[in-house]
Amino acid sequence: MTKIDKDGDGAGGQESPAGGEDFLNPTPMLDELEKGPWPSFVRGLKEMARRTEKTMLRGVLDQLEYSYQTKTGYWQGGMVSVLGYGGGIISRRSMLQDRFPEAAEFHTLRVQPSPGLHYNTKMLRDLCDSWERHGSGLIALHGQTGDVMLQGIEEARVQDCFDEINQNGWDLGGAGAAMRTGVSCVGPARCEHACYDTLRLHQAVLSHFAGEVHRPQYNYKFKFKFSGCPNDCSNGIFRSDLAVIGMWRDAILVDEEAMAAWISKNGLDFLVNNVINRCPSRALSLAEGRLVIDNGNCVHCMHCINVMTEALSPGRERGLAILLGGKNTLKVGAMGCTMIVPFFRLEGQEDIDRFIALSETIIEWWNSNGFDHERIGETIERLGLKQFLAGVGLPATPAMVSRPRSNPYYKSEY
Amino acid sequence: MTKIDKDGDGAGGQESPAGGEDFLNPTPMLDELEKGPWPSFVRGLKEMARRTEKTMLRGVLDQLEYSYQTKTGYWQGGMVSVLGYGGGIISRRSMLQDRFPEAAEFHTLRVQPSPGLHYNTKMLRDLCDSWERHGSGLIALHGQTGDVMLQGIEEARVQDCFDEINQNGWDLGGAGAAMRTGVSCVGPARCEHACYDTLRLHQAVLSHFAGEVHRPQYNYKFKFKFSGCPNDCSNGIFRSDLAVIGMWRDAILVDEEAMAAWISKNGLDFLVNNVINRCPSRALSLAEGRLVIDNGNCVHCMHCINVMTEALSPGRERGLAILLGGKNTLKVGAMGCTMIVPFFRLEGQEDIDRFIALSETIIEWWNSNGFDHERIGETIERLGLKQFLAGVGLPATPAMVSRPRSNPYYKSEY
Amino acid sequence: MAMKREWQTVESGPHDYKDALHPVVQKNYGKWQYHQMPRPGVLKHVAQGGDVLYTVRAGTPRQDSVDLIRRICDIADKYCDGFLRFTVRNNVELMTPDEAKVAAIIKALTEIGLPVGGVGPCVTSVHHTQGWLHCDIPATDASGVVKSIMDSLYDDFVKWRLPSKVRISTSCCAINCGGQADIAIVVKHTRPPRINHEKIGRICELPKVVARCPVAAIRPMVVDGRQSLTVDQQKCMYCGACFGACPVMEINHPEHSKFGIWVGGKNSNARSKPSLGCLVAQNLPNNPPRWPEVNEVVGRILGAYRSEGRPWERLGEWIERVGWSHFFKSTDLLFTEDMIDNYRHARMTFNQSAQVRFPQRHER
Amino acid sequence: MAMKREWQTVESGPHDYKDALHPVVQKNYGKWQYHQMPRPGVLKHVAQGGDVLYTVRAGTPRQDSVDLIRRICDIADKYCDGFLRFTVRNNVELMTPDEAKVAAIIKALTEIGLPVGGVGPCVTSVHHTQGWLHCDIPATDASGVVKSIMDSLYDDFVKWRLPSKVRISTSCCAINCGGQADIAIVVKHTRPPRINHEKIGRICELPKVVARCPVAAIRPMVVDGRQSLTVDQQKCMYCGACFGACPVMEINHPEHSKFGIWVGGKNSNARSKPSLGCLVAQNLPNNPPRWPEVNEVVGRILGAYRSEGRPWERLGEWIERVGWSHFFKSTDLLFTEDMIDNYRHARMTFNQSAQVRFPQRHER
Ligand code: SRM
Ligand code: SRM
Ligand code: SRM
Ligand code: SRM
Ligand code: SF4
Ligand code: SF4
Ligand code: SF4
Ligand code: SF4
Ligand code: SF4
Ligand code: SF4
Ligand code: SF4
Ligand code: SF4
Repeated sequence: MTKIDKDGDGAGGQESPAGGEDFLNPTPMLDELEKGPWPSFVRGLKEMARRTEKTMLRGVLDQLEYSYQTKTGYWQGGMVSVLGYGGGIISRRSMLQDRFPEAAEFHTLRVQPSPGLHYNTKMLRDLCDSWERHGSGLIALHGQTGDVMLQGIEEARVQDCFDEINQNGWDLGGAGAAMRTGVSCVGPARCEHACYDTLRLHQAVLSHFAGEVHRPQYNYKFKFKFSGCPNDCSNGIFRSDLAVIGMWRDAILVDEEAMAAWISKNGLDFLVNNVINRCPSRALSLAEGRLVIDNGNCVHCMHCINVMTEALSPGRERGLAILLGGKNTLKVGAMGCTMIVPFFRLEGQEDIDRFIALSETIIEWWNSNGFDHERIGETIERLGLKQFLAGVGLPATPAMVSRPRSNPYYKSEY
Repeated sequence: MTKIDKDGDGAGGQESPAGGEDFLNPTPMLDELEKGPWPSFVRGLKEMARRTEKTMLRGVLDQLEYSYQTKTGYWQGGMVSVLGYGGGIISRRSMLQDRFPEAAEFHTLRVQPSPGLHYNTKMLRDLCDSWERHGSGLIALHGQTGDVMLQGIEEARVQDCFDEINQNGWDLGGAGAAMRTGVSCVGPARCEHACYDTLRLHQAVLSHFAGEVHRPQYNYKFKFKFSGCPNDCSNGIFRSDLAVIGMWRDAILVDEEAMAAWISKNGLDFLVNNVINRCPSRALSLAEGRLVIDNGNCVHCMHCINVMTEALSPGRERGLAILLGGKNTLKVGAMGCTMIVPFFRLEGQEDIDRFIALSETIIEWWNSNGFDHERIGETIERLGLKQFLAGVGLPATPAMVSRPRSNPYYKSEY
Repeated sequence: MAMKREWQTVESGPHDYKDALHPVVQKNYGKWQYHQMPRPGVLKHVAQGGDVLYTVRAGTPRQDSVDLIRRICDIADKYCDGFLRFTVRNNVELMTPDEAKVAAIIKALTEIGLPVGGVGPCVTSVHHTQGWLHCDIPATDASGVVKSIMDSLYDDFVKWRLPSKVRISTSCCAINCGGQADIAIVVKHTRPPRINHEKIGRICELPKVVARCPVAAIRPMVVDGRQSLTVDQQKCMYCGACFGACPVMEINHPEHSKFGIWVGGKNSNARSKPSLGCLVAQNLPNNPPRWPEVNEVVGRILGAYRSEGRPWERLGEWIERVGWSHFFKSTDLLFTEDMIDNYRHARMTFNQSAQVRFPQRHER
Repeated sequence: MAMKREWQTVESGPHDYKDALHPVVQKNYGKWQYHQMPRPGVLKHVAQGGDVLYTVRAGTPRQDSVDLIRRICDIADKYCDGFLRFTVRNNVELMTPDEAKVAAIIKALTEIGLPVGGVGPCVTSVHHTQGWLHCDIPATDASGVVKSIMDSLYDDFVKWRLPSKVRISTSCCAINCGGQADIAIVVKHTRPPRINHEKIGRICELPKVVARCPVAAIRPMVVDGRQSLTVDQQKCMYCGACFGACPVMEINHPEHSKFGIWVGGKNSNARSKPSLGCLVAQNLPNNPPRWPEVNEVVGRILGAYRSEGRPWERLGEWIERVGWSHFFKSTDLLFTEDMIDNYRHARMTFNQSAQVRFPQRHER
């Protein structure tokens, strides 16, 4: 096995079984990350490596230490898959196989989480057992797209591992030019602001698109994120192609009693300075020491409801807003989702079906009009929101823009 | 002479000397514009035509009537100039010379106004006399760039006309790819807000650039506008390439007495709702019924000073801000001038010289880096503000942007 | 002619202003303290030393006859010691330190047909352009449109009936020499330029014309042996830039021109930053001599602003406060997909947020 | 292998959540009324019917060992009826209707080394990415940066010492999988990709690679007879997009990578619209294993926000209120010309107004 950096301070050694020779090689730089109050991933890795004596973990630690020393990454991508699927696994092979043979393979299974990231211990224990059996034992909870990332397995073990967890109700998530894993906020399970059932919709939509998740066939990636209200706790607007944001369209519900209590507790100044004066559309005002809401001018930012959660809640007429085209930096620079459908009622199954049908129309438009490696937000920017709306049959409304155009450069009929 | 549209209701005829045959042809559509309370340019034209019996005016009225009937313009451009100059005259010849021989030529002299558009009656009377002698007698006060437009003269008369008005202190303004005529607000002559002498600077700058005004040699047009304060009464930000906006940088001056009087007169509610709550940077607040200003956070928008002109004035440390790159719609869509120099002291002649020197550096950079028919704002947008600043040797400051960049796409050294 | 000419041109630049200033202005130059608005059309400026100057402002046709200018001069000689000025919006201003003369000046101006007003929270004269009277690419006549509009808005000029200043501009092609304004009335050519292939080669520098197009719609083409150009009908959005480089790119057309109305343009830095006008009405007919359809829409917009705007709140600021959806509702204008920007920075105008308004029951 | 396999894949999608919900959650699903924050790290949700649910939140390394997950499960079994959840920011949440158990849960979590906090006006766990541990284009190691930062910000996680929520993200290349945040710590490759002309023709679809570049910096080229590509060193701004299409566009480099810090990113719609982070510090060294320079700058930014921010005011909102010039002054950071946008919509970030702040004497 490869030994490196003999002159390391061997901090890692300290945890070695007293007397006995340490299973791990010295990783002086990594060991620096065992210090300090925040939980250390290095300590976790080393502890597990020593217990399980998995050589893959040792090899990965060695290569990572080397990356720290040389400031370079040494993984290269490839293709690894399970029967019938084309994605869901990020293949990693070491570029330094001769130097770190134990790190030769380190593939990752992206596993779809349960909506809202809710678990019972049995689900997780079974998953841990399967993963310790077939893989490295290293799990990311969760990846930024929401996947449970089972990190570190050899290609030979992949199918068996998948079959085992699949029998426990787990399925792979997305990778490549495919529908991606979704994220939903905790929603109605534990949040008073939820305007629709984020968990149910997440489950329904991602199950419907399971085939597109497993077999890449899009121009590029497509992500759903489900937030129960405009606080957007799932970061849908900047981090998904289609953000589903809870919305209401009648008046904010006011509990007068709770309101009075809140005001006497927090004081009038706090009400004026931190609630009324922070309303983005100045829809709040003060009248005889009470808060008055001009609901027609409320832009549903959530602020007053957030601050006075005991006294205020979203109205009774609840549903969701659909925003489209968010993504991060690559190529064109980050862009946020654009408001496309301000209010969509979501109560029964038929509403869910309507939602899915609309999503499909949108994705079909993108697939037939977009370029390779072009996110839908880029396609809309290139072809124009007008062309998109015509393509999917949605009406243009002022809600879609912060202001109408300020240049005359469009084609009128003649 | 050409007679048209016999079936016109001959409204024009009404003013004809009783009995006698009217000097003018019927212009039924134009005559509609003699009705109504607002002063009518048609009435003015017809009256003058009848008095002077200038056939050019009759021809122009005939062609204009025809334009109203056919919804088309019939002037074409060309080149007309005076000795030693290459611009300042907009040449117009009729496309319908056979039909409207009297309208064959209708050239316009763009004459630079006196700064602040101040006149004495002798200046104007002399100008009117010269213009009636050599031209049509039609004068626009003023063109959008600020010129006195002497509209309607034959090429043969142009030089004599110019020589005559030039002897009275008038000079031509700009046209084409040249320095253009400047506009300055009334400024210190009659406005309490003026932070620098707009008239003096206008006169100094445009006199300095007289050669560039008369002999087009730039990539495209370049316009100065001079406003004494951020109210920008000369529309510099959207309508000039270099907007000179009066600015102060110490505290707003407060006349406590006048303030008290103002408040008791207008009431506290008005103060709160229309002054304090309208401050864009929330630099205003209320303390024991008095207005308090956080000058460090004031963005110099002028609003509170505008509303409470008796009580508030710009500070003592006055000067100007230089903004660059404004223009209207053509090609790229309208853009506003960008803040380039937030504060520039302007007291003595040497400050004026410094200002002119900086202007020349800026224009030189544009002429050597810009494309044909590219305004300086377009050049800066194409090459980057960074390149511009380096080119003219100005420091980058946060005042130039509404926010720093949000994408990583720039070249760092390596 | 150059022969028998003995005058040597003096490149003097702007006419000197020193002797154009009224004595009271000279004395208090830079020493003004504050101003008041005693009545519509009248300003009262008070200097630090206590001197006072009254200004009476009146509208003009802008396209003035020497006769009109001389009449104005008569008034200035009679009441203003021979001094006067014009504003950047084509209004004339007559100034006197003597309060007693104000009424006389107003009377005299009214007698020569000039309306007194335009000061303070009201409509003032319209920034306008040349049109059929003089320009070479106009799709309409600016002066006529202005006359028609101001006849309707006469009361809004001479009285205070609005929340704040309202600036109107009108332009006779999309180039918009009239500039940004609270309400900008701009006509637009609505079909691509047509090319006379026989003339173009002789008259224009073809590469320059090609380079002029912002959307690269112009390509070189040979037509029966002659070098010429062709315009991609799909790309061209009728900006007219090529016509400026070459008059053979015939953009003028008797049928294909329409009016658009743009609101919320603002040049001042007061409160909100300067802002561009936004398209709220389009495809209005180009209908001389009175353009009733355009006139009617302008009236509706002013009406809504009149009833909902707050003191000092400019038209665009009012819309920002109540929201664009509400604006279209209360003006009964139609928001169309063409009002969604699709040009260079379109993305920056999209509503990239969940912030949205909904009319409430009683409003629906 | 597929032969002796009898299990038939079920394309079930997300794991069913029904039996993952605590009974109290099931009962009050969609019926929650309000919440309170009894103490740092703890949430108290009250249902319409009066039921109460306490949530204890704790930070994790995210890169978890099965050992750690099992320990967490032990606690969930002991105190939470066998239920738990994770947050979108890699924190674990243990819930119980029984107030008495809250202290025990906190104790148990602390014992296994997990800090309780991240709720309310404080720093919460960092959105981070893969880095050297797993990705193929990382310029640094995300987990290591996060560990170093959070060691310094530990008190800001477990205590309430800030005006409002502070979200931090860190990413190991400019692609920024970590997303927008109040403070985004993003490393960037700082030189163009280098090409192995022998390999590229064999491994990559050259036209696809050319098409991938946003600034058209890649051109086809023949190198000793082989089809290859060349990168225009002037145009390329090291975005790494081409590497995604072709691993031979070697963007990784031991020397040429630097950290930048972006502030004011915001995803929520509360008060201000969602906003992108803006660059306020650049060219910070990529200095493992502890990245002290990056750490120090983050501390300075938080410090200034801590002392000047107002309740509920997010970091970017604070800066909008006081102005960017003031931000650079109070954080002692240097504004450089590279912080002026020069990309697609740069113009829209220019200050197209005369609105500007000046430090006053006492502040200068
Ligand atoms: C694993 C993960 C980071 C993490 O540690 O959590 C990740 C890792 C990678 N991302 Fe990402 N992205 C991850 C979430 C994101 C997010 C955040 C999100 O989804 O909310 C974004 C920003 C939002 C967005 O979609 O734009 C994101 C934007 C990108 C991009 C840029 C996409 C764009 O259009 O701007 C790329 C580049 C590409 O797709 O070519 C990318 C590409 C990659 C690749 C596949 C790079 C590559 O081609 O090898 C990385 C694989 C790393 C690895 O070895 O696993 N990743 N990536 C996240 C997925 C885990 C999961 O499935 O849960
Ligand atoms: C005379 C003139 C300057 C000149 O050199 O000609 C002028 C004169 C004054 N302006 Fe102005 N402004 C003049 C054109 C402008 C323009 C440009 C334009 O109209 O084309 C603007 C920018 C308009 C815009 O934003 O689009 C302008 C924006 C202001 C403002 C800011 C208004 C706002 O709240 O946005 C003020 C402040 C105020 O009203 O007190 C102002 C204030 C003033 C004051 C009160 C300054 C003073 O104390 O004397 C003057 C009388 C105000 C009035 O007319 O109600 N002036 N003012 C111009 C008269 C135009 C006219 O005939 O109506
Ligand atoms: C006369 C005038 C309108 C008026 O009736 O007042 C005018 C008239 C013309 N403008 Fe203008 N512009 C006039 C002020 C403006 C303004 C307003 C200003 O200067 O404050 C603008 C917007 C600000 C700006 O500079 O962008 C303006 C933006 C243009 C443009 C577009 C420039 C651009 O980069 O967007 C053009 C097109 C061009 O230059 O090729 C243009 C071109 C023209 C031409 C020369 C069209 C042509 O090529 O024949 C027009 C000549 C009409 C004629 O027959 O006299 N005119 N033009 C104004 C000049 C009178 C004067 O000298 O005082
Ligand atoms: C648990 C979680 C949702 C989930 O499904 O996992 C969650 C839960 C709550 N969020 Fe959130 N938010 C969660 C991520 C987010 C995110 C996304 C993120 O952090 O990546 C955002 C957007 C952040 C941003 O703008 O960049 C987010 C923006 C908010 C806001 C708006 C804050 C603001 O003023 O801008 C509120 C309102 C509030 O604080 O009361 C909020 C409020 C809440 C409330 C109070 C809702 C409720 O009544 O239960 C929950 C506890 C707040 C707290 O943690 O202080 N939540 N919340 C996430 C916890 C993350 C963590 O572990 O720290
Ligand atoms: S997004 Fe809204 S509903 Fe969902 S958890 Fe956040 S606050 Fe609650
Ligand atoms: S939710 Fe936001 S916009 Fe609506 S009233 Fe409350 S603070 Fe104002
Ligand atoms: S710009 Fe300022 S100084 Fe000039 S006239 Fe207008 S308000 Fe007065
Ligand atoms: S001038 Fe404008 S920014 Fe300054 S304090 Fe007055 S209102 Fe506020
Ligand atoms: S707006 Fe167009 S048509 Fe009118 S004057 Fe200007 S350039 Fe000529
Ligand atoms: S009108 Fe404008 S868009 Fe059309 S061809 Fe000419 S320059 Fe190009
Ligand atoms: S940020 Fe870049 S390096 Fe890090 S995981 Fe994402 S793609 Fe890989
Ligand atoms: S790194 Fe980006 S900019 Fe440079 S060549 Fe590759 S794709 Fe083009």
